[in-house]
Amino acid sequence: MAKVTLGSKEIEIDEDGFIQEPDLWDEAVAQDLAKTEEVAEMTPDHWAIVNFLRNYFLEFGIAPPIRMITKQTGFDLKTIYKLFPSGPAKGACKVAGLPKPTGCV
Amino acid sequence: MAKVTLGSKEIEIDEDGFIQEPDLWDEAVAQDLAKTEEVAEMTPDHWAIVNFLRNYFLEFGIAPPIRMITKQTGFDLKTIYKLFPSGPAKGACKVAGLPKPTGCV
Amino acid sequence: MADQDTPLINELEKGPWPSYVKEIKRAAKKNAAAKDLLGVQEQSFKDRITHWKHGGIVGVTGYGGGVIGRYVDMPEEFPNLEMFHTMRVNHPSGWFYTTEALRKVCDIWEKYGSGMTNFHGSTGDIILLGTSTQNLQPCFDELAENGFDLGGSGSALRTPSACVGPARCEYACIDTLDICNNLTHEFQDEMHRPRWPYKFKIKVSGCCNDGVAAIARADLSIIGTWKDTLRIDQEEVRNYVKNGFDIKGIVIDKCPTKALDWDEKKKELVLRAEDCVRCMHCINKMPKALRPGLDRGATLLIGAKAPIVKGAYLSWVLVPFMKMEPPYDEVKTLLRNIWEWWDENGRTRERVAELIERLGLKAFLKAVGIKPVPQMVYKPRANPYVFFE
Amino acid sequence: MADQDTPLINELEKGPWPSYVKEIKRAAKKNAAAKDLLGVQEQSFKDRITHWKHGGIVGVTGYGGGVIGRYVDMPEEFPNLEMFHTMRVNHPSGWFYTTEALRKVCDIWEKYGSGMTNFHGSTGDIILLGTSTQNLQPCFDELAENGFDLGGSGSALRTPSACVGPARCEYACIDTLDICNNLTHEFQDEMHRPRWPYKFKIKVSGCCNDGVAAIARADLSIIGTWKDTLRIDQEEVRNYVKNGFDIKGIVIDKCPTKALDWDEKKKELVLRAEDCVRCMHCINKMPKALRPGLDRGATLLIGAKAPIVKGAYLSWVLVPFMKMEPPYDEVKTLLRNIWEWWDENGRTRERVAELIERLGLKAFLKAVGIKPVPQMVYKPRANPYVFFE
Amino acid sequence: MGKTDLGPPDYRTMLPKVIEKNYGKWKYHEILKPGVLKHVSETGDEVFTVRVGSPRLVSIDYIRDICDVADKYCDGHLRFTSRYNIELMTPKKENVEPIIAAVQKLGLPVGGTGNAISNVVHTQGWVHCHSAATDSSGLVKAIMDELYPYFISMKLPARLRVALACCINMCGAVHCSDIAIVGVHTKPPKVDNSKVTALCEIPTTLSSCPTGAIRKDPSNPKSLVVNDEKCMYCGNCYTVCPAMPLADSVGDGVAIYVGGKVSNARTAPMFSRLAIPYIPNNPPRWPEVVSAIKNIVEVYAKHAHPEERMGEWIERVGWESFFKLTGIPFTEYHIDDFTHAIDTYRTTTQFRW
Amino acid sequence: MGKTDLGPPDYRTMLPKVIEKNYGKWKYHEILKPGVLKHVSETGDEVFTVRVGSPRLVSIDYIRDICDVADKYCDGHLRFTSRYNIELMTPKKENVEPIIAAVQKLGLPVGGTGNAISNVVHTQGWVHCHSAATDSSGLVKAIMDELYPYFISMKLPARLRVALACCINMCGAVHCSDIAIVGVHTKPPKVDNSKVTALCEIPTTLSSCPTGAIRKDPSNPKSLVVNDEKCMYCGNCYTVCPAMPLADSVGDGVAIYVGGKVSNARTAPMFSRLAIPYIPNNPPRWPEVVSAIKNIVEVYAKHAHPEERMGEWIERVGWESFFKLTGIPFTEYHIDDFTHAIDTYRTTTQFRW
Ligand code: SRM
Ligand code: SRM
Ligand code: SRM
Ligand code: SRM
Ligand code: SF4
Ligand code: SF4
Ligand code: SF4
Ligand code: SF4
Ligand code: SF4
Ligand code: SF4
Ligand code: SF4
Ligand code: SF4
Repeated sequence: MAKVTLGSKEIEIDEDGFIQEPDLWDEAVAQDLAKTEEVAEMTPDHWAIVNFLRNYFLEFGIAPPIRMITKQTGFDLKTIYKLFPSGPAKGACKVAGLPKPTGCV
Repeated sequence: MAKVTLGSKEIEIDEDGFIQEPDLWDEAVAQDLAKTEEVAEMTPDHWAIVNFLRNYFLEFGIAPPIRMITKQTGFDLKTIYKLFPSGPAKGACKVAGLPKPTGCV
Repeated sequence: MADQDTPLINELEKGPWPSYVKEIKRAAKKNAAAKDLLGVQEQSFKDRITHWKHGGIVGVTGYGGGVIGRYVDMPEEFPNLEMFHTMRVNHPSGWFYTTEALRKVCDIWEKYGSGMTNFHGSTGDIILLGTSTQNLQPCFDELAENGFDLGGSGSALRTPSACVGPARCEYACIDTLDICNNLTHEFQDEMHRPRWPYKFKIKVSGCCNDGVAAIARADLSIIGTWKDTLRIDQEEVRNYVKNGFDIKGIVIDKCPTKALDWDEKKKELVLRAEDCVRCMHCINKMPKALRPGLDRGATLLIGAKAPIVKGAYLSWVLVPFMKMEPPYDEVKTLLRNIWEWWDENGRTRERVAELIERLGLKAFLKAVGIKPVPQMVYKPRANPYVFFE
Repeated sequence: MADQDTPLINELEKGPWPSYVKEIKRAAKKNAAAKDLLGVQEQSFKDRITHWKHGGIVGVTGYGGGVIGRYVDMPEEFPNLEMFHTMRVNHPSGWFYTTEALRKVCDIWEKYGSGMTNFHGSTGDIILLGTSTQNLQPCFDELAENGFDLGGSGSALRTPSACVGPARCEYACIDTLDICNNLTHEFQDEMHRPRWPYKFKIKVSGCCNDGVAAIARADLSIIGTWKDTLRIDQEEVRNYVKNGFDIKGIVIDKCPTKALDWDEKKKELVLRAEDCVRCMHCINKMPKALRPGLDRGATLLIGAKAPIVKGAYLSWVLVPFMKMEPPYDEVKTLLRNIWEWWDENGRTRERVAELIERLGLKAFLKAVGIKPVPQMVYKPRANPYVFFE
Repeated sequence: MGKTDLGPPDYRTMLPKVIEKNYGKWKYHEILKPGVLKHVSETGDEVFTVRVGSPRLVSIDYIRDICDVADKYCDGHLRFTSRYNIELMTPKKENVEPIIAAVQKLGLPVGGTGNAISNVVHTQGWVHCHSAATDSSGLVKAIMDELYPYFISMKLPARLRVALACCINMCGAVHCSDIAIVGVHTKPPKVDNSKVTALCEIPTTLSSCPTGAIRKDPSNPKSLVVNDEKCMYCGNCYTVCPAMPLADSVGDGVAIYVGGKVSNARTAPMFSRLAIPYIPNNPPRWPEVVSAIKNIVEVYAKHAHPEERMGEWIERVGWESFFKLTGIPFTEYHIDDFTHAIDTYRTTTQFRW
Repeated sequence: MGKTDLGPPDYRTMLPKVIEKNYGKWKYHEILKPGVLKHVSETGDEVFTVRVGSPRLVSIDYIRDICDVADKYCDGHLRFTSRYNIELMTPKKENVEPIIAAVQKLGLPVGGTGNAISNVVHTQGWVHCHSAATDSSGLVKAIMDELYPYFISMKLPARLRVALACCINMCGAVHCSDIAIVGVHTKPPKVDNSKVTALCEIPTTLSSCPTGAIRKDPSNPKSLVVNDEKCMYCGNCYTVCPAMPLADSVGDGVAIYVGGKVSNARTAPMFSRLAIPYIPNNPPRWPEVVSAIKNIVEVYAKHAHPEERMGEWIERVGWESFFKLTGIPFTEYHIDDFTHAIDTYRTTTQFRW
């Protein structure tokens, strides 16, 4: 797998661009990841979603179900796709440094 | 339910003669209970069984299965009936101060 | 207990079906406990609730079962029911009696018990209904003097039972009475001294009409069958048809495998023997003309029980065919193997079928040394979840 | 990849059935990825193992699905397969095409993909097999320009499909194509933006012959049926019989409920209409003489799926009869109710049937507002474990 | 200590002579009339059997009465059937009518053979069991008074087996009967925590519950709580723990299941299935239960084909027709929600309207 | 960002004229010969359909070839069936033979109608899927080369549907096919713990296992262990966790299930059931699999009644006869031991020897 520079760090990513070294994730990394997902700028709304995803994952070890994201963040799915055009799984989870979702999200 | 004197204590028993105040059980109580179950004298073999029953109950909260008793005490069922003519459930468990068995033993 | 004290149950003296209330009243004339039984029955009818307390462990010396302990919950009102235990007395196979033997039981029960009985309990025992703890031993001793013994209760082998079989039934493919009697005598220890995770029942039917409902309520069912072809007396078949018997509607169309045809020209019943699954139906409907085959034995099935805890089970085929000849060693060995595995692996109050379901039929078959055959199942697995070795 | 490099798969160019290997070779002439595909296929045949890596999340802007990401595990050997994603393109209902539309798809795929396709995937999509991450968006955009859109993947509504129905089948009791098309358009958001615990499939068959195998693999099956009586043209029945058709063996005897008789005297087919369960069999065998009734609608069934995780499920009856007329509001409301309950209660990767099994059909029916009717079950419960309210 | 492990008396000592002689040699039988069988042996011998209905719960004097009849006409032998009926056997045809007269004098019915309703297999009820949610002998008497005509005749399409259990432990083949009456509780157990420690094994009690409704009280390790939502009143906890009674004078009643069978004739054995989920106890005659059963029997008698058992008839016409024809309402309670529920769901478009 | 949520093209724009005109008005059909249908409308119109076998995995040039034929004879319209066959439709009877000639020239067979083996519903296999335990297109080709005579004729007792899935995810109606071929693993997953943390959600992975075979490694919270005893190689863990591959060049192979159906004609839909638990992969032609299938088809063809599907035949003669007639050994693997296993056990004495 390839190493790329994200948030001024060398980080390994997989073919889909998900980081493989979760411990290296920080806001700067997120900001760089966001660019790969058509997010020009990380607004507070973006952060709200990313932080929710990340905290949920750290607590439960899994990505939250979509319903949970919309309920907890207050953004409906349409808005989430506006914020992350590649969607919550490919877009938001990647930015949040989560493992590549398989089932949910 | 009736109160009777067992091991010089007043202890409540049920109709079947099982003690209702397990905390009051001691060796003297056991010896008196044994008399009600056709056990003339509590020999070491009797005690081996009674102690096994009691310890098992204290540890697991249930009376041990018969197979466990024979395996652990080394007495086969025939011998147990010789020692406790009314059998492990009615006889030995009663002497050991256990709750009246419903399923097992 | 005077008549006017039991207005509700008195209602049940009326009507064409014989009245158990009358029976209690008859017993009540001689016995105080029976008299109180009238009262407690009336009380329950009034309160719409049982007045018996939970359980009781009482018994006779040397046995761990055979007696169901029982105490009333209103001992002040019904002092003669303070203790009201039942004794389960093992019936002779097929429930045949001499009047002499029966009268003996009655006399003993008059002496030691309430005078009320069930002929029989639904497992098949003579149920002597209601006696005191003190009376248990002398009653038992006197029964034993007269050739009767107790049946099973608790986590033990229960009283096996058998249909009337060869004694008075032309369908019997095995000697149900002898099998039942032989096994009962062989396993006295297993019956009288509970030792297993739970109860175990054996029932024996001479054919798959299953007159003791084994397949629905025995952990091991022994059911007579045959390996060759059912016998047809064509002359008698013709007689049936001649007499207006609707052979097509009643027999041909109802054969589960369409193994039969009526050849109108030859006036013959045609049987495709390989398709006959020995369901007995055609024989049942034409007993003068059709009979089971001659190469006889039993199908053994395992696992029936009532719904507690995982829902009821019907028995399923364990051994499609076993010859049944005294001393029945093959079935005895099988039983011992089953018990050994069940006792070793079963949880408290887990019937053998539940254990098999939990650990898998495969493991069970291996443990008791039986090869898998398709007769054991309706169909093979549909799921792809195979554990390969 | 020269011919001598693929001795194993070359074997599959032989034989009467058309060869996919020949097809890959055709594509390989124009496309490097297709060429490498030959190589990786040969490699797998040699190694007896797949050479594709697990999963991949790639897609097009605004969608959460429709593309299956795929990477080869030997990128050095097969550099053109480093990325080899498939695009699922939603087919027009009934899989009808103009050659113009098809050629357009081919041209686009020639430009952006490997030139290999599946016509169709087993859910019903056009599967465009093999392209790179970069090509996804332009390929999609050009498809959209030409009237094609992506189908479903992931935890979303999957591409609904329908049998040929009224377009070319006399049995169709509902307008399968219109229903499929209408629902697909209605639920674009649910298809393209995964949001549920797991996938959800809808399939529509015009009659219970079930030409899209809905009952076996759709979470919601919509299957045409009728409420009145099937129509019989006795004249045509007689023609069949006259021409030697074995009406008894092929039709009468095979009716599942024995609802039919052949009146040899009157030369008439007799139907006990109340016994007909509309299985289609007699109609299938005598299409010129028999036809479905005229009071038509659909039976809705719920729950089919493949074995992961709890074993496969067949659908079961949810609504015995629903009229099916545009705009199909009743079924749309029902779908929304189902999804709402499932989404609220389902665990990750729990199909709707599994959830219903876990929480009970009773709870489900209450949630979606459907009254229990006996048509939903083969039989009532046998166990006594009733939760009373 | 007296004799033990004697086993039951040897049946061979109990057999009438004609039976002993023709043991295993029977050739065929006929039903001469309701309650009277004739079995013919290969030896040419015949035995006539008079089948006599019995209330099962009887006094010893009743047994003596029967013995008198057997002494007079049956050489001092008799038997009971697996459904509690008495069978009086004689090789002498001329004894048949006197036997019938004698038992009828005792108030006992002759019948139960062939396509009849035989005796009701049943249980203890309020006469002896702590677990009973309804009475047994009383309810059976009420039912059999009504079904009596079907006992003494053979006018049903096929035999019809009725069984009754006073709680869902289902002592008897209740779960596989044409008509099964089952005592049911409908309220969760009321835990008497003062008795739990002395009377109950806590782990056994916890694991006894099929739905996992019982938990330890977190605040008191020696006591138990029941989650009423999860309880379906099976009483299994009460069986192992006397401190959890669930009998209730208002909540207890009766459920009716139908369509079971045991024989393998024609069709495989079948479970009885829920027809009526609940009818409150109404002693002494449970009129609602009795009339519900009568209705089911009559609808069956009217619609079934000859030689078709209740369950076979229902399977042929479909359960939807059963509910339609009997007028019994179909409710959410009829839909299974226990372990294998999913197998009862109808995975086909085949059904009747 | 271009257009989204356009939805599929409207089918109405795709229909041939004769179809448009007679939409919903079809009256009856006939099968003129294998692969050729004639549908007659109430308007009197007719449409002829030539059904053409297809390997499904095709190049765009193949599609273009077909389009050429459709342009020439079918006014530029065609369709595909739900089993991947191509249907070329024309109102002109005289076009039928030319169409047949044209597709045969392309090397494509005409058939798959009526009592035939139609195209095999199948999946990706080694051509595209990470999960495959066998190949799909390759194995299907090997099978159809052998079953070809049954595609181009209608000589079977009834239609026979073959389906293949390359793993037990069973993409396709494999679980309800007359003959189903399923790729199976027979070795537990090999956990790559170095990748677990980066690639997998641990809780999802743990709960993915139907048998509870996966535990956290007590010594290392970020890694997983599989209890090999409890694993039945379903691959569900691998689906959610790429670090648990279970493909194995020696252990992977094929199982054969039989007797499923989907239609509600005569009998309710049925699951396919295990006939042969395991045959190792043997590309390129899987001779053992092919001959096993051939054997099953031939035994079925010989013994089934007319219009009897595979599963209907087996249910009629009994599975014991199926194993006897096909000579396939019955093993412990055939006996179900999953959740509803008990419902497959034979609760009757009815069986054949
Ligand atoms: C006496 C008894 C055996 C015993 O050891 O006690 C017995 C005796 C006979 N049975 Fe039975 N059966 C007896 C209990 C049973 C049972 C068990 C039960 O009822 O609990 C069954 C299974 C019932 C069920 O399926 O639920 C049973 C199912 C049959 C059948 C099958 C009926 C069917 O078609 O399903 C037959 C055959 C027939 O009569 O057509 C049968 C036939 C017979 C025959 C005709 C056998 C014979 O040739 O002698 C006997 C006279 C039957 C009659 O009543 O017309 N016997 N028979 C039992 C009488 C019980 C009673 O008092 O009513
Ligand atoms: C007396 C009898 C009913 C009767 O009136 O005929 C009876 C009475 C009791 N049965 Fe039973 N069973 C009786 C035959 C049956 C049968 C029928 C049979 O054996 O053919 C069954 C169904 C078959 C089976 O074994 O599954 C039966 C299934 C039960 C069960 C449920 C067992 C299960 O696995 O589902 C229980 C509950 C238990 O074991 O804790 C039970 C428990 C009881 C207890 C001991 C009550 C209890 O929970 O401790 C009852 C004592 C009543 C009393 O006060 O006298 N009884 N019980 C039957 C025994 C008489 C005899 O020995 O002849
Ligand atoms: C074209 C197609 C619909 C479509 O939208 O694509 C179709 C078309 C017809 N089917 Fe079908 N069925 C089609 C898939 C199916 C399927 C689904 C499947 O195979 O996956 C089934 C369910 C199969 C199963 O049960 O496993 C199916 C079960 C039937 C049946 C019921 C057969 C039975 O007795 O079980 C009939 C009735 C008959 O032919 O007797 C039927 C009848 C027909 C008729 C005769 C309907 C008509 O009047 O036009 C059509 C010609 C049948 C023929 O091939 O002889 N069709 N039909 C499908 C062709 C698939 C193919 O290429 O082979
Ligand atoms: C492409 C296709 C097979 C084909 O070659 O035709 C396919 C391919 C995959 N299916 Fe499927 N499924 C395809 C139709 C089906 C069907 C049939 C259907 O939809 O009618 C089923 C059975 C019905 C069902 O949904 O249950 C099916 C049941 C599964 C399952 C098991 C789901 C279950 O609940 O049991 C999985 C596993 C999963 O979801 O994780 C799965 C997963 C997959 C994945 C995504 C593999 C995975 O684990 O991530 C496969 C991608 C293969 C690849 O590399 O391209 N696929 N899958 C089919 C979709 C094409 C299309 O859109 O037209
Ligand atoms: S089960 Fe068979 S052998 Fe036994 S009595 Fe009934 S019919 Fe006769
Ligand atoms: S015994 Fe049953 S299966 Fe055999 S021929 Fe007679 S009716 Fe048919
Ligand atoms: S499912 Fe019915 S309506 Fe649809 S194509 Fe098949 S036969 Fe015709
Ligand atoms: S459609 Fe089926 S059920 Fe109805 S009459 Fe025809 S064959 Fe019988
Ligand atoms: S059915 Fe229940 S209440 Fe009746 S005797 Fe058996 S255990 Fe007691
Ligand atoms: S009655 Fe049954 S369900 Fe209710 S708590 Fe007791 S064991 Fe559980
Ligand atoms: S069946 Fe399995 S291996 Fe084949 S395509 Fe579907 S998921 Fe992939
Ligand atoms: S392959 Fe299946 S059974 Fe084995 S560990 Fe994975 S999920 Fe569990």
